[in-house]
Amino acid sequence: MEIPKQLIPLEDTPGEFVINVGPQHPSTHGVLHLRIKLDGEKILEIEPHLGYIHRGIEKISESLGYRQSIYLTSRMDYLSAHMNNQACSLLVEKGLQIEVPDRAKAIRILMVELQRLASHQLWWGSAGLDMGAVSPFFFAFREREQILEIFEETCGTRLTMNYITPGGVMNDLHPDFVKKVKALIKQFKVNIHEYDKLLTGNIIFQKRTQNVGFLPRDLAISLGASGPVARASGISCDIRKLHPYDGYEKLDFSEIVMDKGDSFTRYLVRIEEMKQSMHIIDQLIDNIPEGDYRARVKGIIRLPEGEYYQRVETARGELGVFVVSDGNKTPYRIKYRTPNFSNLGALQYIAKDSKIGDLVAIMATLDLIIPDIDR
Amino acid sequence: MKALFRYFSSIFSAFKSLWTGMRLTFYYLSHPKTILTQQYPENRKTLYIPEAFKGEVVLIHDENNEHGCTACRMCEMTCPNGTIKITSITEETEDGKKKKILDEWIYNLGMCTFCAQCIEACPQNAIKMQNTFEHSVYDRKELIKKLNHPGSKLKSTKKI
Amino acid sequence: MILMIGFKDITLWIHQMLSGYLNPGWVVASEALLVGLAMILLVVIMAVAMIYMERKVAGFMQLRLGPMRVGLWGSMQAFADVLKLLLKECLTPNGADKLLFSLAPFVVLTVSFLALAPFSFAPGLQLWDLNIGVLYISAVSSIGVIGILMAGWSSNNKYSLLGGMRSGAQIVSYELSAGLSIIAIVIMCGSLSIHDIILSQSDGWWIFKGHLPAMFAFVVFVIASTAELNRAPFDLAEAEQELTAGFHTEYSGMQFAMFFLAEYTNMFIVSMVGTTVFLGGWMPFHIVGFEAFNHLMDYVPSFIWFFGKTFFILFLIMWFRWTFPRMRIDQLLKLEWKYLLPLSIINIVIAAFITIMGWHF
Amino acid sequence: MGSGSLILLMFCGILFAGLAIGLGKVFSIKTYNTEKGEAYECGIQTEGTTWVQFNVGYYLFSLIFLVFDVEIVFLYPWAVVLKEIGMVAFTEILIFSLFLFMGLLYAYKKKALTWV
Amino acid sequence: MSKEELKAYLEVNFPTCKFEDTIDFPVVIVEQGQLLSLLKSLREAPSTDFDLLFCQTAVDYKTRFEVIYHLSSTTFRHDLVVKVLLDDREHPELESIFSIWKAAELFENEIFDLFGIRFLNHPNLRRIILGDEWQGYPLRKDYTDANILIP
Repeated sequence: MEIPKQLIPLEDTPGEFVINVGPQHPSTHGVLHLRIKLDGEKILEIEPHLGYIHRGIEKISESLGYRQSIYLTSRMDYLSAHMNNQACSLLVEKGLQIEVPDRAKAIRILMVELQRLASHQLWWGSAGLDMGAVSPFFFAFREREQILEIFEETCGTRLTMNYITPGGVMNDLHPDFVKKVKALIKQFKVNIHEYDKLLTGNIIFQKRTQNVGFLPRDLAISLGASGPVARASGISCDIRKLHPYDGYEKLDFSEIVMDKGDSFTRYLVRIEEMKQSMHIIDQLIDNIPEGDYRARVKGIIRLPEGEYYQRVETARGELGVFVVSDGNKTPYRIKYRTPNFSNLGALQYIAKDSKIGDLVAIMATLDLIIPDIDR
Repeated sequence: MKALFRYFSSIFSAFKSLWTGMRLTFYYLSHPKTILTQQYPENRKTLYIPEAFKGEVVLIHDENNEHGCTACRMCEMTCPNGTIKITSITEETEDGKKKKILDEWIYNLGMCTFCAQCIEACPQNAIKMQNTFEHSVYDRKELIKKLNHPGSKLKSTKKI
Repeated sequence: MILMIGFKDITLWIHQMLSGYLNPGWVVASEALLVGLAMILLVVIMAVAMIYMERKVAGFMQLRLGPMRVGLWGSMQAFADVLKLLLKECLTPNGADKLLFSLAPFVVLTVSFLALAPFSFAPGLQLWDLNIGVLYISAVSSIGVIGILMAGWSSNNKYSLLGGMRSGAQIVSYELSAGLSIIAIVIMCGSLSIHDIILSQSDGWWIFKGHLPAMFAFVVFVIASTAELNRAPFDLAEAEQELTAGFHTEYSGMQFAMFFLAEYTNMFIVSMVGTTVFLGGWMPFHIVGFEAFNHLMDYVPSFIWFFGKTFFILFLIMWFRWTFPRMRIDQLLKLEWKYLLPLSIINIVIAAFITIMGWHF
Repeated sequence: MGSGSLILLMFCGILFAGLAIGLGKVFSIKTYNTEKGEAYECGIQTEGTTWVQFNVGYYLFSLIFLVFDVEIVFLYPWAVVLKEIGMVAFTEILIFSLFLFMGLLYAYKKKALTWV
Repeated sequence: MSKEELKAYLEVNFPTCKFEDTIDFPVVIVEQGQLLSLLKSLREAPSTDFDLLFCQTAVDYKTRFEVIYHLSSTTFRHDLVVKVLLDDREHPELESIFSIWKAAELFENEIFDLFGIRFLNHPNLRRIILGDEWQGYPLRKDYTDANILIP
């Protein structure tokens, strides 16, 4: 085993030193370990070290059935648990060629968009928190709590849903669902202005994020960035538009693409995405088709031999599920191409030559979820 | 001159943006009715836990202390974590047939991830998720629960 | 009407009583003991009150209730915290400079105690009417940065080092505009003594009398003193999300509590300076022409006026903290050197001009 | 109370801090663990020395600070006597602060006020 | 380009490659030696312009490894899967594609960590997830928990 190349404190260069940010650090949102070489306040090099919550989801899945593997995916990006489940379910449905009932599709989109809202709300709160504004965190949780309550009523859990299953969804909507979602959207359309008042329009916040952490378009493509991070750099990469699934093609919404590529643009993209999510929910909430909420799928799923790839748009970007099946009831190889893993790659490029304070702002707007990186 | 104007207008707009934020926080400070905090153990009586909330697995017993579990072990096989252990005893029925009867339905709450796949898998609908949530105990062993009540037996479907 | 007696009479009474029993040397000693106890009590009570206020303000601004468990409405929370800190071990990291490490909390706290000397809390309630009172406060309170630098450097922790360095650059810079904003008022009243400054405001507070320069000076003063206190949005020295806890990362137990207490005492001091210089100290609020109203205001005891105004400034500082994001180190210095300092210098010139022309009241 | 109050207050501060820390030392529950002595760096051991030469960016500001702090020290006595002396003092300080202002501008133009 | 056009294009330009088809993407199986030149031309040729490497992974087929590159283009929106077979199980080695797509850095680190495939000319090849003290490569099919790890 050759010793891996690492940053070594340069004894002969005065003023440069290595500092560890994470795994136990308030701004890493989990246990990400960054070794940072500093010159005073300036960052010279960043080296990410992962694996503090590597649970071997891909390896475990090789010994679990398809149904059982899906519940593990809720624990990857726990803020987009619905999307992760949906990706696996779509893949199974593609392999087995199951037609999902319309009602199930509508429920899926509603849930997924609510999840996206909740995820972006939490991101907004923690982005503020990372920059030292504590209050936004609580304002964000006020709205997120309502969404989680809606989830709780229908899905039975608040975070790790396991609600979207192959063939449809696990159980039917709660009778109060429509009413509560409508109230929520109505409320949130008012409350989103508070977001502008507290952070978007705030001069300190703007100065902290504007012209910080530039991710040029070419670099973003080369790094395989996706989601709001890539869209802020001017790349159209919304899977919902490019490879529509579950009836996104019938819905009217626009992909938010901005091209400045700094932290503030990433922030704006997410804020606008929240509005788009609300727009999607508005279209669907009154038109949930009647019918079955689930197609019949066998208890033990065996995918035909072959390779499958399914991608969905989670709150953080493109989640790809790659499955090699040998016809057994367990996947031969399953690979999750998670959005955060690729977005993390951008960190060491864009945070270079900025300050420690900027690093926090950049990490906040990259919106990294560490379990999703480690899997 | 233009630079000077920009200098002062930037100061003005900065103050304005800060003031909007301060006004918002002051609004909430001066309106205590907007407070969302719940005083948890005190409000236990009014606490709303949805019926569907997945708290723990229970074996459904009816008033005659009968349950529906035929010890087919589908749930045990479906469970991703090995939360469920079912032991059965083989008993001879009156007409001489051998029949598996549930002996112990062991449920390890500490290992459960509340994915509810056992509920989905159960062909008899003998188990369900209950919306209880205060599970904390002092010893981890207490989380391993035996779900079939003492003396309970299989629901006789023939009666109906 | 015991409050109308005034503190001068009380101190005189105590002095006479003690002189009756003891010889002069012991009188001085026992008086010193009383005063010292009173000062410690003042600091502790104010810190407890401010911690409680801070938590409630933060809670209510964030749709929360704040502490509710210990005592009625969580009023005993601060005492519970002190008890907790008392039971915590004071750790010293390996390789730290042990002497400086254990000295730093002493320095920080002692400095904030020292700065209390010239304040006048009510008529007659003043430890030492220094003729350069304002200068003394700003001189003494800037020693505090040495304690912070000591703490940051001696911890043998890179976060602490960065925090200490940041704090050094920051406090040193904002010292200037805080000083300049006070000078604007000193120009108008022509004295550095706290007592004189308060007396000069008997016909109206300087923030009203001094026209625009005084108001501007007040704004600059609040900003600069927030920065000097290392509080959000200028809390770079202990920026939680960047440096975990900055210069006091390695401190635990009562040593940490001393930093905490010093921070709150400094907050109190800064608010008192603001009150004394801009808001008239213990002078009641008067409106020229409304004699009945003014008379009514006179009935409110002077120390209530003083502490009321102090808490108003404290609230302002807390309000900032729970609303704004944190600034970055270069922006922080940019704000000082490109905005506050030039504008303060211009402000002084204007203030001087107004004073010479006699345009202020 | 006069200048004795300073000694008193200093004594108060030292006594209070000493008492509090001493009480903490007495009452605290002590355990031994090698990890406790490590400097906190997010749970990772520190690499290299902490006490390195530091980026000059900080010190430049303290040098400029020195200049302006001296100015403020000059301003205090001026401010006290301004009313008595009148216009002469005003013009004098106008020239004085003009020089300083130019110094500030110079520092700004030389990019001494930009963070490196 | 559509699937058929891509296939035709590749047949002309890279006649030694083999072709497959899955439900989702057209698949090209390439020799180890040819990999870099194929990927480079796919990236740089204006008619293909595969500028996005959105997934790179490996599969252990017990006798051989397969490294799989999922490529896409942000201009044409066509996808392609490139596969390369590695027969040497003891010392699997492959040319790194970091010079073409920066995304490969983390992907290849991960593959190295979990499969033990070395990538030549990789800027910083290290065990990114498991750490240096871990023994064995978990995603290989012959990996057993017995030979773990960490004291």
